Amino acid sequence: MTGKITMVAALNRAIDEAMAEDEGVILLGEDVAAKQGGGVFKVSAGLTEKYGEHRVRSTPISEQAIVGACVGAALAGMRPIAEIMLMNFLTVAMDQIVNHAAKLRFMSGGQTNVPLVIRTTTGVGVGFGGQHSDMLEAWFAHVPGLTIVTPSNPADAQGLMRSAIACNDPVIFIENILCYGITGDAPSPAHRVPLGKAAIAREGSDCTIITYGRTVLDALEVAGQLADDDISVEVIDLRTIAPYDEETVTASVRKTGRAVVLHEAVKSYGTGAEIAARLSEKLFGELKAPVQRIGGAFSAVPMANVLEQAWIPSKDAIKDAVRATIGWKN
Amino acid sequence: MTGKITMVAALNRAIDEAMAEDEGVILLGEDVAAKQGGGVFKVSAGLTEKYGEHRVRSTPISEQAIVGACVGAALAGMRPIAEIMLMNFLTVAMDQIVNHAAKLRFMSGGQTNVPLVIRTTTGVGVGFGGQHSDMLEAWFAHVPGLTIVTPSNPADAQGLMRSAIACNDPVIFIENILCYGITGDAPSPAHRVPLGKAAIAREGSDCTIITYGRTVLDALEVAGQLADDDISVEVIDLRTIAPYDEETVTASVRKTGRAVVLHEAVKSYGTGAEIAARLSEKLFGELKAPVQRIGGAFSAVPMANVLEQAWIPSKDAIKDAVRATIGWKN
Amino acid sequence: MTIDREKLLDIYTRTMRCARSDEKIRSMLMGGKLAVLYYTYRGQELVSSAMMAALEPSDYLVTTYRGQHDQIAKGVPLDLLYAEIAGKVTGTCKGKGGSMHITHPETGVMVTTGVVGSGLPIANGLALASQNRGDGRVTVTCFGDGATNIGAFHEAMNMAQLYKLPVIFFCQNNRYGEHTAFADHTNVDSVVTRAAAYGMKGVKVDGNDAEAMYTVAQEAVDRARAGEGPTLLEAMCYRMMGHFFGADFSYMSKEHLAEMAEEDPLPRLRKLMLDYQFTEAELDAIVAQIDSEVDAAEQFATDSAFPGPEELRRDVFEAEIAA
Amino acid sequence: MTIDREKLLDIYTRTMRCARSDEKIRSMLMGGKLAVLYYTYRGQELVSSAMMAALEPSDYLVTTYRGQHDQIAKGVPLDLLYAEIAGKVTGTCKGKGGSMHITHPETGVMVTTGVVGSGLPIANGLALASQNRGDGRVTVTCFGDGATNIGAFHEAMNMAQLYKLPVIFFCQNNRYGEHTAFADHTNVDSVVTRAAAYGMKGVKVDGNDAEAMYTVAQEAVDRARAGEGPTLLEAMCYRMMGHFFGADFSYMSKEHLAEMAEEDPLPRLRKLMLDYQFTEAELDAIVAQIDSEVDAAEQFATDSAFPGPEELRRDVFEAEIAA
Ligand SMILES: Cc1ncc(C[n+]2csc(CCOP(=O)(O)OP(=O)(O)O)c2C)c(N)n1
Ligand SMILES: Cc1ncc(C[n+]2csc(CCOP(=O)(O)OP(=O)(O)O)c2C)c(N)n1
Ligand SMILES: [Mg+2]
Ligand SMILES: [Mg+2]
Repeated sequence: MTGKITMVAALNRAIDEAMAEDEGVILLGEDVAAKQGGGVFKVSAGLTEKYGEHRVRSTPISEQAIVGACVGAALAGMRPIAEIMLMNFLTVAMDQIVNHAAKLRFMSGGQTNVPLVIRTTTGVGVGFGGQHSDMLEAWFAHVPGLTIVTPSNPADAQGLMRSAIACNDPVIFIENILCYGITGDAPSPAHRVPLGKAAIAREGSDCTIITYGRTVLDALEVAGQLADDDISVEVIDLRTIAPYDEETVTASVRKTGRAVVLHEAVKSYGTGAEIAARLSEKLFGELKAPVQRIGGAFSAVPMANVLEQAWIPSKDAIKDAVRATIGWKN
Repeated sequence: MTGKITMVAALNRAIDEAMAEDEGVILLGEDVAAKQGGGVFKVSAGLTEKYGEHRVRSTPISEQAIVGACVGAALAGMRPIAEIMLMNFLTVAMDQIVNHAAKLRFMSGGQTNVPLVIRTTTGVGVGFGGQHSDMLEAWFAHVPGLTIVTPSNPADAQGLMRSAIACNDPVIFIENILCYGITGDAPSPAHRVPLGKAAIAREGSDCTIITYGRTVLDALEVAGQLADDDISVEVIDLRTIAPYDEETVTASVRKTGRAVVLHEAVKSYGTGAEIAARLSEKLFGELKAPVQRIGGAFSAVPMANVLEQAWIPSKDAIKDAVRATIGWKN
Repeated sequence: MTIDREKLLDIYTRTMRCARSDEKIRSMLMGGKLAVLYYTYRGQELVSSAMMAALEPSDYLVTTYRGQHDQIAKGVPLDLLYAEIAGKVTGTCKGKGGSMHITHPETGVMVTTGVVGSGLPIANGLALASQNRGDGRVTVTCFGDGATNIGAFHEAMNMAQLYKLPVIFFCQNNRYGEHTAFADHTNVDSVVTRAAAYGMKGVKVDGNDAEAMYTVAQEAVDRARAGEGPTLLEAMCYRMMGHFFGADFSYMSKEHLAEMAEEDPLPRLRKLMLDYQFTEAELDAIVAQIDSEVDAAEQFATDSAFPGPEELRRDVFEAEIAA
Repeated sequence: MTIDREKLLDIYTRTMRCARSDEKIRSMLMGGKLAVLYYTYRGQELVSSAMMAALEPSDYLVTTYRGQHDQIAKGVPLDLLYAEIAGKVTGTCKGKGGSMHITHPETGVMVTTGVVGSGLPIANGLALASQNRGDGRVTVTCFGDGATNIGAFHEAMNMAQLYKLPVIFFCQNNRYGEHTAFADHTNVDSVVTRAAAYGMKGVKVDGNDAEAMYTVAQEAVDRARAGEGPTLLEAMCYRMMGHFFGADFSYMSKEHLAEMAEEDPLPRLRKLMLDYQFTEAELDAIVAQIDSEVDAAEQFATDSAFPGPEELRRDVFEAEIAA
């Protein structure tokens, strides 16, 4: 398989191939089956035709029942994939995710486990407003037992999805709506991206930008622009948001001596706080400048486009943060 | 009003006095009314008798309906108090809290607001196990529009509760089960503790411990013990967990040059990460040692008492962290 | 002639305001004058107008992303509404809410939620406030057929009946929840069968029959106001377009589309008006009047300014956040 | 004699194992040999035993904090159970779960949840796995009357019926949810009325009538196994003590307490056994046998070691977390 592929197609292919290999892989979600059009974002297009309505189940609007059913099927040894249309709707299913999926292996003393993938979409800049745009990964990162991943390109989407489905513990798989259309090289079916491994999206020596998902693209663009001013930026794409690849991150910042942590989620109490806190502790005395954090504004996501754009971390803000670390004087 | 009072009595008094002053103050929750015994922890004992069943309403086991009804009543200008028996049960009401209570003022452009207090209890060390002991304050701190408070003594409990009820925005009021029995001086009915103001629970010059809730007591005990070794520890009781009193915290750490952030919640991605990240950035070059963080173990809370005790941040760990900041050499 | 002639005229006027407004917004979207997410309510104009015609201005309304008709029928000024949809600072919510989150307390529109089912528990709270205060207000909460399968519906219904709250659960059963037909999301043949599970009064009605729709709406309002408790009202109607403006609806069968065309409430209502001896001229005059209002609202929205970035620091808390 | 004599003996044996076990645990708590949170099921021994007697060992069970009788009746070995309750490393869950979270896949006990209502959606998933695999298993999920007002109940019931899942929603209606009497948490007079809201079969039974209870349980199991779909089974019983061991229950009326004493399932079952021509001697022998098992289990739990701190790093993920 060569040529180009979109992220939607890559996700569809990963799920398709996993379903072909293992009867235990099933899909539950609102409108995911053929009769309902194969998912609002078409990620499950064509799968009902191949695997039948028992393995690709459209559900009522009942997120607790969707996630709960997937937890139960996982306990029985299947590998269910739950599609929760938008991340904000996870708020009605938190009990199943946090009190059950994440904890049952531990609370059962390892007798049971929950090989479940919860796919969900979100993203700021789509014009969906306050109740349809939140990035809540920090909540899940705080819950022992959960693994949170998000791809920034089609190849990673395919490789991470295969690894997530193969994982014997629950994985929250976040898909940014604005990345669905991105095209990239189509990997082979054998392609896998291991959970917990970050990628160095661009090498550099002066400052490290640590980010994930859509903002990886912003970071790469900024890095390219700063290169013209002879500022060499290294960009790390975490891919697995939590538990994150601390080894790769720490090594990079030890090398550059400077770090900017970037995410779309609200800055305060976001995942960037944990990363910045660990870097500041581990590299105390080695850092050439304080770790800079960039994230969404401290408000709900507004609907008006001009406000929404003002809410999102801007490329200028990223650029300024990198320059701030480099120009730092105590 | 002088003499001693327990935290339960202080909370009951605060709610009682607020209800006496304002008809709009109402209470909804499971078993809160007289017929059901005035609440499992008796915080609402005696209130039905005084204010009637329309103002003290026992509810079905329906947390979404409880919080939702309080959101609606608040929109209509009342000052409802929702009692959610244990913090883990907030997981079934997250949509109402996060997508609605926290955001409606913003999404309505300030036309409406939600003067709501959500009281909930939790705490590790009670023997309640994996689904009844979580400290989830970091989730709420990440949500713009919410204020999170927790008292460490009866006087603060009374003063914070009055301020929370008077607040025109939603407040999450966390009560630690192990603190309910604590006795302290009974403040006057006029006593108020402003939201957003931390307390210096003990003054010191060598290291600052920043904490809240039950662990304030541990920190004070450790500070007392370290004083014998001529280590002078300042203890800050945040009282308002978020948005926290950054001014007081930063000033204290600027003075001592050393900081330990302590909470019962899981350490990773806890509120301590945000505090440590801000201190490390703001006081870069001024800190004499890296900020130390102490929190719960990275697992669900186990039921076996020996394991639960091993899960909780120990006083020795606190002591070691303080000593580590003082003995720090690069 | 089963309902008062003046009331029917009122319903007609509300209905046409909804209808002409929807056409206007869709034409703006089509013409590129607007680029926002919009959930057209084409086919549901009448059910909502008849319901709102049974309410007082001070009564409360809680609706959904697909609630523009509910808001218009309840009385939200078109200019403020359009400005909000366009994300202008002159909008009801300063552009922060948008079409999915209209709020306008002056006309009783307290919440418009984008989360399926979440309006029902909130409606209980508004009704509870009225019950405690004895202010005589009634709260109506609108939702769709798909929403009846989510937990919040169940919890809210049970609590409302337990407390005998003055609330009306107004289900606009348009036969689809996004791409899923009613028969594919539940095993019962109507929503109203669920009322019995709470000991609640349930009423099902052909929502496109203006007389029947208004009659059951008024009964439910009267019961609530008299302290006799909540009603689950299921108004049968059709979602005559895709889930949101521009969305494909190829998943709808030819039979369904044909049946739907038959059931268009607008021609049916117009015919009823004539039966009630209103003249074509009278009806046209009303529509002409509405159209000028609609045009003025478009102008207002177009001319208005966008909110500035400082709005990100306002309305998060009561006190503005420092820059 | 409406049920098979051997089956009744089976039910009696399960019931007495539940009963004697509960007495033992309570005596250990009373005597200070145990200091843990324990939700006694006194009064509910029979409903559960009759249900489990209708199941195969391989069938799945999902229950609640108050599910020790369900687990015992399903076959969980007493020694492993007691060790778990006592927080010992030899317990079913290495002491990590405790009484509220017993899991024992060998006997089909897949989840014991402490969150009201949360077991129902999970049970659907186990049943869905069986449906897809055609393994013929039936899943039973136990819950209380209070749980029928929470959203998860509603969503799970609707989905189970929509998919015709082989699951039984087994409501042990003990008339109270914590301190709240049934009539104070809903406006319907029985849980079973809710089945119709999903088009589901609903059956209500006097759970303390062993013959009736077993008969309806077996019917529900047969239906599920035959692919005819789920059943909501409401077994009327009493919670004969406080919400948890040691909890005050002064909120229960004298009338209720008297009625409850009348309805104790144990003497009633013993009498039925005699009607079925079992001798006092036979019955006593069974109890004696159970008591020795119970004593051995106590000994095992007492002699077992506590888990070490390394267990905090195990079972969080598949791979142990490094120290
Ligand atoms: C909790 C939740 N889940 C899913 C969605 C996505 N969603 C938006 S509208 C909709 C369909 C709702 O159908 P219905 O209740 O019939 O209302 P209608 O759109 O037909 O007016 C869905 C699934 C949502 N907004 N909230
Ligand atoms: C979601 C949730 N809310 C509240 C509680 C606290 N709680 C534990 S048991 C219980 C009563 C449950 O009553 P019922 O369903 O009748 O079961 P029973 O205890 O009678 O067996 C409550 C409210 C909980 N565990 N979960
Ligand atoms: Mg619909
Ligand atoms: Mg009960």
